[in-house]
This record gives sequence, C-alpha cells and structure tokens, in this order.
Amino acid sequence: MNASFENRLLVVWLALCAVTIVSLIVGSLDGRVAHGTNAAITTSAIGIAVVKVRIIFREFMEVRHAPILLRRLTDAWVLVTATSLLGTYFAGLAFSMG
Amino acid sequence: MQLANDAAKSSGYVPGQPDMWAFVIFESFLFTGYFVVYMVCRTQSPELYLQSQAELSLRIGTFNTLVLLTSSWSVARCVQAAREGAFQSALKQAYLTMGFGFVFLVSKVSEWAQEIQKGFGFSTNEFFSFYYFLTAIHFLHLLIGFIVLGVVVYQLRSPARRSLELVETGATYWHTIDFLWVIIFSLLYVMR
Amino acid sequence: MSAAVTVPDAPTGSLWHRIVWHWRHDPKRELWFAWWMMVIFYNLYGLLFFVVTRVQPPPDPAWDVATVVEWFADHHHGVLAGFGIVFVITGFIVPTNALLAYSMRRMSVSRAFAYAYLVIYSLSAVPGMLLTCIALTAGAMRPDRDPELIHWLYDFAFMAFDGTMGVFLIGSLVWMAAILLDRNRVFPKWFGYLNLCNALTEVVVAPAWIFKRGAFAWDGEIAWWINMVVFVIYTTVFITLLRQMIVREDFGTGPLPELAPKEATAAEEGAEAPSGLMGTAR
Amino acid sequence: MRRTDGELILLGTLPVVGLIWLSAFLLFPGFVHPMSPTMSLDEIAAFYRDPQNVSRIRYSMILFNWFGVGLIPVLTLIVMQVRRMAHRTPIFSYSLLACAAGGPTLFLVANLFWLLAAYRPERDPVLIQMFNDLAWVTFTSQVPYLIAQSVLLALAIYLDRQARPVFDRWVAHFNLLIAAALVPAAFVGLALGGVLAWDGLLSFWVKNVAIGLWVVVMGLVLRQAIVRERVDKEVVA
Repeated sequence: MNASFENRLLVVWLALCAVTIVSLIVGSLDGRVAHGTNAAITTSAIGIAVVKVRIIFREFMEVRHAPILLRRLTDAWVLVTATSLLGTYFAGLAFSMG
Repeated sequence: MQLANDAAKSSGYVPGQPDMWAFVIFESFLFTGYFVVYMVCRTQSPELYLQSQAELSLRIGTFNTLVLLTSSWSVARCVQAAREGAFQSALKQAYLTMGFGFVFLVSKVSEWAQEIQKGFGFSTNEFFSFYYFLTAIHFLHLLIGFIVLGVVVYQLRSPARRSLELVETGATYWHTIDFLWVIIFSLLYVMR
Repeated sequence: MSAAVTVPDAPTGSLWHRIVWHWRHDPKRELWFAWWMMVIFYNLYGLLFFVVTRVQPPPDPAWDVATVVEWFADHHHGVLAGFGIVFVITGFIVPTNALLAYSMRRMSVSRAFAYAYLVIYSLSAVPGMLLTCIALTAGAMRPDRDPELIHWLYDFAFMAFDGTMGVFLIGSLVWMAAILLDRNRVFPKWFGYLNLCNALTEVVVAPAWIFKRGAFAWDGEIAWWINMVVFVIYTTVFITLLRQMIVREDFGTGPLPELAPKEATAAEEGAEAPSGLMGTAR
Repeated sequence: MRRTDGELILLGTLPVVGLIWLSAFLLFPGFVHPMSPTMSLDEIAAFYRDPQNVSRIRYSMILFNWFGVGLIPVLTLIVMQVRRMAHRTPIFSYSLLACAAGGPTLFLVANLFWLLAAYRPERDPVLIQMFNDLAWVTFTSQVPYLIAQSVLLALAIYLDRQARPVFDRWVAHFNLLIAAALVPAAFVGLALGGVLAWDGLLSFWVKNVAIGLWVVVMGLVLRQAIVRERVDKEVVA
C-alpha cells in the first residue's frame, strides 16, 4: 500500500512535468518571433493546463476518492474555466476577422 | 486511522476540512473571473499582448511551473507519510515543500526585477498590468501558503498535536497555489 | 437579574404585535435589534447609492472635465437629497459593528479580537463613505464652481470610496483569525476562509490609485465588478450566519449549541425554548 | 465590582472643555453671524484675507483642534453607565463606544479644512471657496454619529428594566428630541439660502443649540448617576 501509493505519486509527478515540457515545446514552436495569434498553440496550451489541473485535483488533492459533490464541483470548475477561456479567445478571433 | 480511512473511501472521503474546499472552489471561480477579464481585454488588442508577451521568458515560466509541481508532489507525500504515522518523514517533506516554495519565490522576484530593469512596469501597458496583477495576487497566495505550511509543521512537530485533518487541509491549500499557477502560466507565457 | 426567566410564547398576531412582544420579552432583543438594523441599513445603503443618488456603479475615471461637470449636473438633486439621508442614517450602522464584535466576544478567543474589530469598523465609515458623500455634496452644491475643482472633488470622492482598503483588509483578517482559532463553533470554518477571500479583494482594489482606465480603474471589471460580487456574497453570508448565531445563542461561555432542526426551518426568530436561555456554565 | 475611581475627575473636565469650546466658538469670526453660503468669491477671499479675521480663524480653530475630542472622555463615561444597565449583551455599550469615536473625527476633518483655507489666504479665491465649502458642509452635515448616539442611548434606557434604572426615562425622551433636532442639518447641501442653508435657522442654530443643550443636560444627568453609584457602593461596603 505504502510503496504503491508512493509510486503512484511519483508517476503523477513525472507525468505533470512531462506535460509541462510539452507546453514549453509547444510555446516555442513559432520561435517566439512571429508575434501572431496562433489558435493551435493557444488551444493546446489551455488544453494542457486544464488536463494538468484535473490531474492535480484527482491525484494530489485526492478528489478521486471524494464524495460525488466535490468531484462534480471540481470538474465543473475545470469545464467552466476551459470553455470560458477558449470561448472568449475564439469569439475574439472571429470578431477581429469578421 | 487507516481503517477509518478505508471505510470512508467507499462512501467518499474529503481530505482535510471540507471548509477549505469551500475556499478552494470559491477562490478558483474568482480567478476564473480574473482570467476571463484578461482574455476579453486581450482580444481587444492582440498585437500588443503578443509583443509584450515575447518579453517574458518561457523558460523561466516553465521552471516556475516545474518547481511548484514538485512542491505539490512533496506536500502530497507529506500527507501520505503523516497518515502512515511516519511523522519524521512527513516533517521532512513539509520542509521540502517550503524549500521549493522558496525557490519559486526567489525566481519570481528575480523575474520581476528583470522585467522592471528592462523597463516594463505595472502601468507600462495592459499586458504588463495583467502580468503583474496575476503573478502578484498568486504570489500573495504563496506567501499565505508559507503560513499554512507553518501550521502543518507546527502540527507535525509535537506528538501532542498531530492533527491529520489540519495537515491535509494545509496540503489542499498548497495544491491550490499550484494548479492556479498552471493556468496563469499557460495564459501569460504560452498562449498566442 | 432574576434567576428564572420565564418567557411567554411568542404571539402570532400582526407584525406590530410581534415586534412589541419581542421588545418586551425576548431575551435576545438587543441582538435581534442589531441584526435588523444591519439588514435594514445595508438595504438602505444599496438603495441610496444605486437608485437615489446613482453614484454607484461608479462613473468613468477617464472622463474629461466637461463630462464630469455634466455628470454632477445630472446627479444634482439625487446627490444632495440622497446624501442628506445618508448623513442621517450612517450612524445606525454601529450596532452592526457591535454585533460583529459580539460574535468574536462569544468565541473562545481573547477579547482583543472583538475590540480590534469594533475599532477598525467604526472608523471605516469615515474615509470609506462619509468623505465620499461630503466631497460629492460639495461638488454638486455649486454647479458654477471652477470645473477643474469639480473634477478634483470627483476624484476625491471616488478615490476615498475605493481607496481605503486597509480597514476592510485588516478587519476581515482579524475576523478570519478569530473564527479559525475559535473552539466555541460560533461560525463554520469555511466562513473564516471566506473572510480571506474578501480580504484578498481589498488588495485587488489598490491598483485603482494607479489606473484611469481598464480593468483596474475604480470602475473596472476587476477593481469594482468582481469585488462587488464577492462583497455581496460575503455580506449575504455573514448576515445569514449572524442570524443563526443569535438563534443558537445560549448566553453561556462554552460551545454554541447547534441549530436545532425545527429552529432551522422556523420562520420566526427568538421563539426558542426558555430552557436554553440560562447559560450553561463551562 | 466595577472600579469607578477617577470618573468624577473625567466628568470635571466637561465644564472646562465646554468653556473652551464656547470661547473658540465666539472667537471664530464666522459663527456668531454665520457666514452665508451665498457670499461671492471676492467676499470669501476678503473674509479670509482680513488680517484681524485670519488670526481669529486660526486661533479659534487651533483651540478646536486641541479640544475637539475633549468630549470623548465624557462620552466614555456614558458608555460606562450603559454597561450598568439591565442588558444581557454589550451591544449598546459597544455601539455607543463606536459613536464616541465617529463624531469628533468628523469635526476634526471640518476643522482641518478651515485651517487650510486660512493658511494661505492669498490663494486663488476659488480654492478658498472650496475649502470653505468643504469645512462648512462637513461641520454642518456630519451629524450621523450624534443622531445615532442619542437614539441608541434612548433605546438603551428604554430597555434598562430594573427597579432603579441608571437613567430616568425622561433622559431617553430628551435624547430622541435632540436627535430629531439634528436631522435637518444633514440636508445642508440642498439649499444655499433659507432655514436649511448652513447659516439657516435649522441647520445652524437649532442644530448647535441642540448639541450644546445635550452636552449640558447629559453632563448633569451623568453626574447624578455617577454620584448615586458611588453612594450605593459605600452602602454595600
């Protein structure tokens, strides 16, 4: 039990770090000189962040064992944040093009 | 403790005071409000934001994120050790968490110092207003986090206290600093 | 004070009869008085600031002098009459401060918390509200004043209103610390943490001193709108919790009894059994 | 048993403070014939520039600055008496303590504006007028804590249900009357002339006479209550 839990935390940490490195790579894709909006980078950046947050909730904060209410609430926050951020971003894009 | 823990797991177990979770949810929605305002302002003048954003170092941002993720990991291990009664090891992990928190603190302050030296202050432009605002309000949560970790250490140090509930509550707070930063990182440093 | 307090049953007649009954017999009348003053006056302030004077939500700090003068002309009568009412009623907020201090006095913490809170919140109205009203009154009463000075009074008013964060910041932190340390269970711990949320919004309003436009200006989305939402939630919550505290009050020094289920649903306050009135000594 | 040493000395400061207030009031050139809100810019500037006036303004306001909060010890004595009342909670004594701080603070703000206006009377008349306005508006309209103080004290007395109440009931009625007399002054901004203006019958004379009367009557009533408490204590001892 002890060792398995310890291992699980280690795996979670490694996964989170790996995903962070991915966002570093994604963020450098355009060489940081283009100064242009890039929906693909934005979507993956916010997507990766949201996935990381959910992993932190579920694993580190142990929401996966929590009552249904807390699981729903945290998921709702993740969902609301992701949709509102991406929603404003794409609405802004559409508006500036149209 | 372990037994109660297992029994609770089947019906759902909230680590720490449920009250802290009320704070976490409330504060998270508050931050969502700040993020949305940032995104809306960003759509008004995307070029300005992109150009200013290029002045931030993505590497430092990534380093910040890794440090906070690691501190989260150690506080999670602290809780695990405390549950198993390994208080010395739990204490060690709590100090480690503080240490990583301190590394984040130093790196954040030096990042601010660099930006200010380059001439980018709080009121330089809208992007930097949001940059300083979001990082500073997050920083404030980090400072409160040190007080929270102090309470955790205080609990762990004396056999007379050792409230597992407070240790778990403190950890929940610390993870909040972490996951809020993850979003801030993606919005200030990575997105285009 | 008599040892045996016998309280006749609360009447169910007209509102006026019930008020008279509580005034005569309810042992918690002082607490209920303070609570009702709080409810009535928070609502009155809302009405006066948002409807009568229409100075909230705040106007734009980026306006030029001519627009500000026009704004004063627009708001002339509302400001002068509305703030007259404000000057009459502002003092009646002090029972609220007394009730909040009382909540800390009922906790297992030092009296220092109650006294500190009482002092902080008593002085809060002077810079945070009355100076605003004085400056706007002076601005509105002479429309022919030099426009530059009217503009200065405008800044004075709204900066005094938004820019006096410290009292609420420290006040919320004092209350938070008292609640988290309390062993008498006067308030749930989550309300202690909510005080921290409220305190943090007072930090967030500070940039209003620096920005004339945008999200951080005194009418900004962050400095005003989000903070106002938090403030309204916070206020609603503490008004509700204070009500429950009064219902639960047993005038003892030990833990405050839990809310009995019937009391939680009963609409009429102060009607609890007389046996609960004599404090259970520690 | 409550400690009462020194209370009579604190109360003894009241006539002294009252006398100083009265002389400062008479010394200020704009009180006995209160300055009109309709004075023109030049008249206001001339008022502050008149060498005789300006020193009288400064010295009277310095006196008020020194002794403006002189009433607080006496207000605190009222709080001490309210604590003796047959209440279950300290709500009223806390409230009155809070009121005691509010009123004098606001008076000091008005005092500050007057002193600022008189500090450099050679300033542009529009600025002198603004400081003068701010001073008068603050001085006249800032009755909220005085009103609340009187009303809350009245309620505290009504709720003091014991065989020998601390204050007689008429003190409560008297306080309500005083509170009512202070109300019109809050609306000083509405008119530059007439009874509501800051030199008008209601806003100036009724309000200030009411405050003066309140101080005198409460001083006497307080003295009676304190002396009676001491006599009671000696009987017990």
